[in-house]
Amino acid sequence: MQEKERLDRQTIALRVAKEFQDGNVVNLGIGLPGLACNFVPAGREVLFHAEIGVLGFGEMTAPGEGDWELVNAGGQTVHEQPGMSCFDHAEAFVMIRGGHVDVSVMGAFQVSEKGDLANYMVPERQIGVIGGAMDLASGAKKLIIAMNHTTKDGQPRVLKQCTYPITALNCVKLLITDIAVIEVTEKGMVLKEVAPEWTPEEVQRLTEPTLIVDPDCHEIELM
Amino acid sequence: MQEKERLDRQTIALRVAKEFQDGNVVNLGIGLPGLACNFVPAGREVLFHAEIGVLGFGEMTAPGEGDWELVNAGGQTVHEQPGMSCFDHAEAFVMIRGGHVDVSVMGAFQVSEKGDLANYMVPERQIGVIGGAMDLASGAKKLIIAMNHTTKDGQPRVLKQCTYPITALNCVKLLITDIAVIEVTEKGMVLKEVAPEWTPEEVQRLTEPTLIVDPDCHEIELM
Amino acid sequence: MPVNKIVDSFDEAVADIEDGATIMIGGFGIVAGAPSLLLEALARKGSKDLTMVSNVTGFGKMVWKQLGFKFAEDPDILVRNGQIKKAIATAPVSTIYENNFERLLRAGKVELETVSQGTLAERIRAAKAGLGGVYVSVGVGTVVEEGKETKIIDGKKYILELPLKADFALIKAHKGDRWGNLVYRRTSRTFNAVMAGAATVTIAEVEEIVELGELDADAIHTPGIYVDRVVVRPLVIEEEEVEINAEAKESYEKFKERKGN
Amino acid sequence: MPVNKIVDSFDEAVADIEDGATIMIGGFGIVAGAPSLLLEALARKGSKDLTMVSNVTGFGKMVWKQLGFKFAEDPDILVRNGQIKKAIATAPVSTIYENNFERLLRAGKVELETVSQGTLAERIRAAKAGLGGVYVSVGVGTVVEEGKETKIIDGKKYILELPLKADFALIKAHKGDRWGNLVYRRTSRTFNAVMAGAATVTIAEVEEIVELGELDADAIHTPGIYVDRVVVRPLVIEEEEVEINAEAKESYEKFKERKGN
Repeated sequence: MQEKERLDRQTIALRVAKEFQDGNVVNLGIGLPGLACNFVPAGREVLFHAEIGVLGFGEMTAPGEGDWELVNAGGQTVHEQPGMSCFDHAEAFVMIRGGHVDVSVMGAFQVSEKGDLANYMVPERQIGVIGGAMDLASGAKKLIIAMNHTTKDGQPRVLKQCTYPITALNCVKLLITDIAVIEVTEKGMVLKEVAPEWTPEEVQRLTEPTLIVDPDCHEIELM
Repeated sequence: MQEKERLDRQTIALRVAKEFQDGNVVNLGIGLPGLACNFVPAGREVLFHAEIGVLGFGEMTAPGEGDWELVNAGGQTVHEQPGMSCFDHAEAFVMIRGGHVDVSVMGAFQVSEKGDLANYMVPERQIGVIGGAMDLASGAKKLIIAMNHTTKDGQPRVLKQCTYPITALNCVKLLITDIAVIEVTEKGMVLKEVAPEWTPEEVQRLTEPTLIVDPDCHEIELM
Repeated sequence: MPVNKIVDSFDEAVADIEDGATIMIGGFGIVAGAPSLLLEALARKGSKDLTMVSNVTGFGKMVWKQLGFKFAEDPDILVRNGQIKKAIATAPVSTIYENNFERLLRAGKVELETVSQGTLAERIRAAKAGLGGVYVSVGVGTVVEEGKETKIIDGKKYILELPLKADFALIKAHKGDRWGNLVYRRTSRTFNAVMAGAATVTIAEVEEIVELGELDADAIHTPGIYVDRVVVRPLVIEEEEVEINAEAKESYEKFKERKGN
Repeated sequence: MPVNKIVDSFDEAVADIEDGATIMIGGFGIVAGAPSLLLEALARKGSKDLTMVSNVTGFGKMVWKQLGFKFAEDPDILVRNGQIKKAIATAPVSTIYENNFERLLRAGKVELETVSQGTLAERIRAAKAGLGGVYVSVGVGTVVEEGKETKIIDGKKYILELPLKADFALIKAHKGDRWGNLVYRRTSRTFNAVMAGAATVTIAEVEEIVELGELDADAIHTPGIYVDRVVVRPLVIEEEEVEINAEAKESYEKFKERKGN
């Protein structure tokens, strides 16, 4: 049986960006989350934060162009825009740890039913890359995880309990994957949206915890 | 018996300033110490620090003139000079508490033989003005106290033990009064200089702890 | 919708500061750094039983005039107006005369917590930074240590100082924009920049509102993330007659003479 | 004598960094913020058994080229040179390939202490600020908590994090003057400004030395009090051929197409 098409990285980033509300301060993690700065819904003003020490930057520049002293957390050059401010690393984390950042978007290896996050170490590697992930996961008002729903060999990454080392406990609020949008609530994980042509049952089959299907569950809307 | 003449405030400040070495960062307290910024020995470059958030300012302006947003800790306007930097209050005290300030000059009510300092509260008043005194007394590499040697009614203020509430313990390194210069050492208080026409015996008579008279004890030199 | 933190009036800016609120007031005690017009608006509103966190409780007009400054309000306006229940300050009284706060304190009408200045700044920063507390050696062996936990770290004694958070921070800046980015001038930065973001709502009184982008990204002191409202001063604050303190004048003349030699 | 912190060469600037020293290295891992020429000088000097405090242990040339940057050295130069005994870092290895540090770590030739990024910044600041320690809730329930004191404050669990001080801090700034005042550009401020003053000796590599007074007092990021030596870069750092990463190119093209619609 041929599996149905999943969303690509750009499309996941597009869906993530839909979450950003007017005036939100949003920190975008390295990789896929970083792409979301390119897709702010028209008419909304969102302030992007990078822990390297910048708030209010614009879209990414073409690779190899741009000011090499104006980069996001992934080292990609971004455009300057009016209102932007720069600061040092301690200040960047005063903002994060102090709860001043509205939304943090990160990738993950695993997310548990309770919203525990594992994204800093693959156990086989034994060495982790903590970076700013622990600070962002505990500090941001709302943590959105953007990731592939399953591992390369098809195993679920949305689990009852994380088997990988934990980045932070009870922190994930919303999960946006290549096949679904899932909210983490006190009652459990609620399936809100599915990728085009996917059914809630198909998503459930690739998810370890039992999903509560929202009565209003619908196809992922991108605009 | 008519008492001998004592040094006036300006002259004490002049003597204090003689202590400042090339490149020293010096914090000057409110009142008499603040005057010392006017008397840096010719050819020396000294950086004055005020806990209000400025480093490297110049001499005081005439009262009522100057930039009312460029003041020392006593609220007196000072001249801007090249190299000056401004910062916030937390940073000002990172400098102080972190041991980055070379010399702090403060006034005092009492100083003990061991270098304990009492300068934030007269017991009869019951309410103290701590301000930055505790931070400066514990944080500066060298604390110089500039004060009158006795109270208005002639009682000693250099004591075996402070009777006033303590600002900080074992902090005073050098005492410059209107009649003497005294170093606080592990062996005790060493009398280094006396005011013109004063003898070590006369200074001792107005001082509670026994002074060790330095073999080289001489008249206060101002230049 | 473009983000716009600019509010139209000082009264609107302080309209939700209710009785019993904890407020931070920026500045050092020197008039240039005080959010004077926000304080006047809060005095007009008349909220009572406020807990006030500030470097000084206010010196009032007398001292400013003696220092030769143009006059503006400082925290004293709330004290003399009877709006303060408790003050947390480093210099609650004056060393040279009895201020309004001292009168009320002696009459048992206000409470006081005296804090060392660097510790006040660090406690406010701890609240802003989401820290649970910091260990400070300043104040060991003094009244400041009383009733607090201590700990020996690396052979040295420290006091545990807890974060200090407020409902509202009233601060003063030089320029601000619609995102709430702020810059300060010279020694007016002081507690203003520290308090920005340490309260649930931070309200900035500025001398000038500028277009987004006019402030250089590298030179912004307070990024807008910490600021909720920005309100602009009218161009000129009423100036009053200023008398120069006689002693200050004399001391300065003497200094000039000596330098002349 | 005028204060003059400017030293003539990079070799002179690092001449007293002896074997066994603890050094901080500024920047984020992104080449623009790294004190590249100080690192090269320290590699020439060859001091061994260094403990290195930095955000990353270094990515080396490959990654910089892929990101499309002009090349300059990062902490990797000390790692591949065998000068490091221990690293304290937040991102010690790469997520995409095996860097030099990982190879040495797997061979048991270096030690590692991994720290959360915000905590690293706060521990460095604590050393600079003379604090005994800070309580941080980041890392509770994770590997970071292991072996550390914890405390419940106001109902929430915190970890006691201790100050991190070094013998030398090697940092990079945009401009500096003879008092050691520094300014940084854009996202190159990062750990550079945090580390300045957190070591016994702070050495700043700058792109330009300016006259005293050219830097505006309100816009200086690191006041000279924190800086001991300033050394200037030659005007142009050698540029190498840059290959743009194919995936980055493709992703960007796709984004542009989509935006075009």
